[in-house]
Amino acid sequence: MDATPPIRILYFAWLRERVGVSEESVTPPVEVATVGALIAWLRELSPRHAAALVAGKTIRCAVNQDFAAPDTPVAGGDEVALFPPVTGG
Amino acid sequence: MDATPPIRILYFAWLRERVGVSEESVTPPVEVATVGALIAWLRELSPRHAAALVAGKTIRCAVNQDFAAPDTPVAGGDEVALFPPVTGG
Amino acid sequence: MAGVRVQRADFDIGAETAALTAGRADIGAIGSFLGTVRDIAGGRKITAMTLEHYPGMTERAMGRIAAEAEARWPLLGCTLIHRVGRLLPGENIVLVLAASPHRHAALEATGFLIDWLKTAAPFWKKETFVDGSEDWVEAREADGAAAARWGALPPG
Amino acid sequence: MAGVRVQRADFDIGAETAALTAGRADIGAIGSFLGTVRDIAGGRKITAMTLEHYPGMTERAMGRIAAEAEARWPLLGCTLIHRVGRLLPGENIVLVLAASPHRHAALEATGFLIDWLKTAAPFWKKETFVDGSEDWVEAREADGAAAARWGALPPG
Repeated sequence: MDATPPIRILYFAWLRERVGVSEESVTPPVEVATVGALIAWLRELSPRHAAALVAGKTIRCAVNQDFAAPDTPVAGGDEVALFPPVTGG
Repeated sequence: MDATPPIRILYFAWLRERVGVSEESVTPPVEVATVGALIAWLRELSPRHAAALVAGKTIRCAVNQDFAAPDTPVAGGDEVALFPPVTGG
Repeated sequence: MAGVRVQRADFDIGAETAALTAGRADIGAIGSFLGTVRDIAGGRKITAMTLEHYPGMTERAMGRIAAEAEARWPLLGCTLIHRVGRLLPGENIVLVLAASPHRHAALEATGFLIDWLKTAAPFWKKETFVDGSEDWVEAREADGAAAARWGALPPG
Repeated sequence: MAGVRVQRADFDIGAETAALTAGRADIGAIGSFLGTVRDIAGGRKITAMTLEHYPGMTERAMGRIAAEAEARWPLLGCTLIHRVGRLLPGENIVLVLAASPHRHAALEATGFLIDWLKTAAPFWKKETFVDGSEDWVEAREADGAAAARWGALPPG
């Protein structure tokens, strides 16, 4: 059986600060197939992840550099970014 | 009897070109007491005035440097400017 | 607070922006409009544009337009510069700058200032065509309608 | 046609305007918006603003926003520059330029570009206060509403 490539996770702004890393590679079980499921799975990884991905705070997501929704599919090899609502300009 | 001071008339753009002068001082009879009456009186001054102040062409007016209407009063000592609709910017 | 100028000389948007914002950290947003001479008018190639104005009244009208913008929006300053004389295609004609803490105020005031500058300040444009003939530009209905969107200016 | 840049270095509105219009006599109208760091945020004095972004996605998002503006208005070019890193009060943050033959196209595109840049490009601002404390800026409801005025961006 071939190895599934990991998912690359990027964190920005206060999410990055709370998780404590700007980037990590994870290999969740295959049932974790959407953005929403991935966030729920990441929340269990460590207390820092739980604190960063706390329910009630608005978190935005991009999959492969496009804005994504909770039901957007994710799979091994994807680049998934998690961040607060943007505040540029 | 004191002399009434003249009205100073300024012409701009194609009105200036048609009249042939940019500025003149006139002393119409006292009955010429509005912008509309003044334009009608100026039209009779010369063929050049008649050609410039031809009916049907939109002419704008300012009295003492404020935009004016046909019924705006004019009197000796006033500065009256006649010009086409403005096209700046 | 408003800087209003009529001049033959060219201007520089960078220098004017720097002058408007120099030493200030309360602004946040500067909207601007820069008008330049197009080489085509009504489908015909032009070689020059000559701008005439009514000295004295022009500065008063521009000052009134600027004061009205400052009354309508929370501006921290604005700049209106309009050139006169003979200009070549590509040259600058007019510059409007509006500074505010808020971006929509800055951008709306910029639109207001240029719309009214086109319809309430005594400037006239004459175009010179490639064959040497000249024509005064006719006022456009659309410009009056654009200014009217903002409601009337108060009597001056 | 659009020039899109994310950079630490400052920019100059005069130089960017000159670059956008160089050698052209078909433009007529350049709208612009310049955003600068205000020294007050939510009533508190700030000493710095730090901008973070998502390299790669940011440039893509800015390119899409510019392309959408060029699809909606008859633009002859536009420029979007956004700074990142630590900025001081009064410093430039963002510049939008939109060039068109027509002034309303230039000004509306300018408004569209800055409204969408605020809501659809991955930048985040952190403010540093005089006591040394720091806070991430919260997204404003009003910014989402301002962008929504223009209708949705097509999916990217």
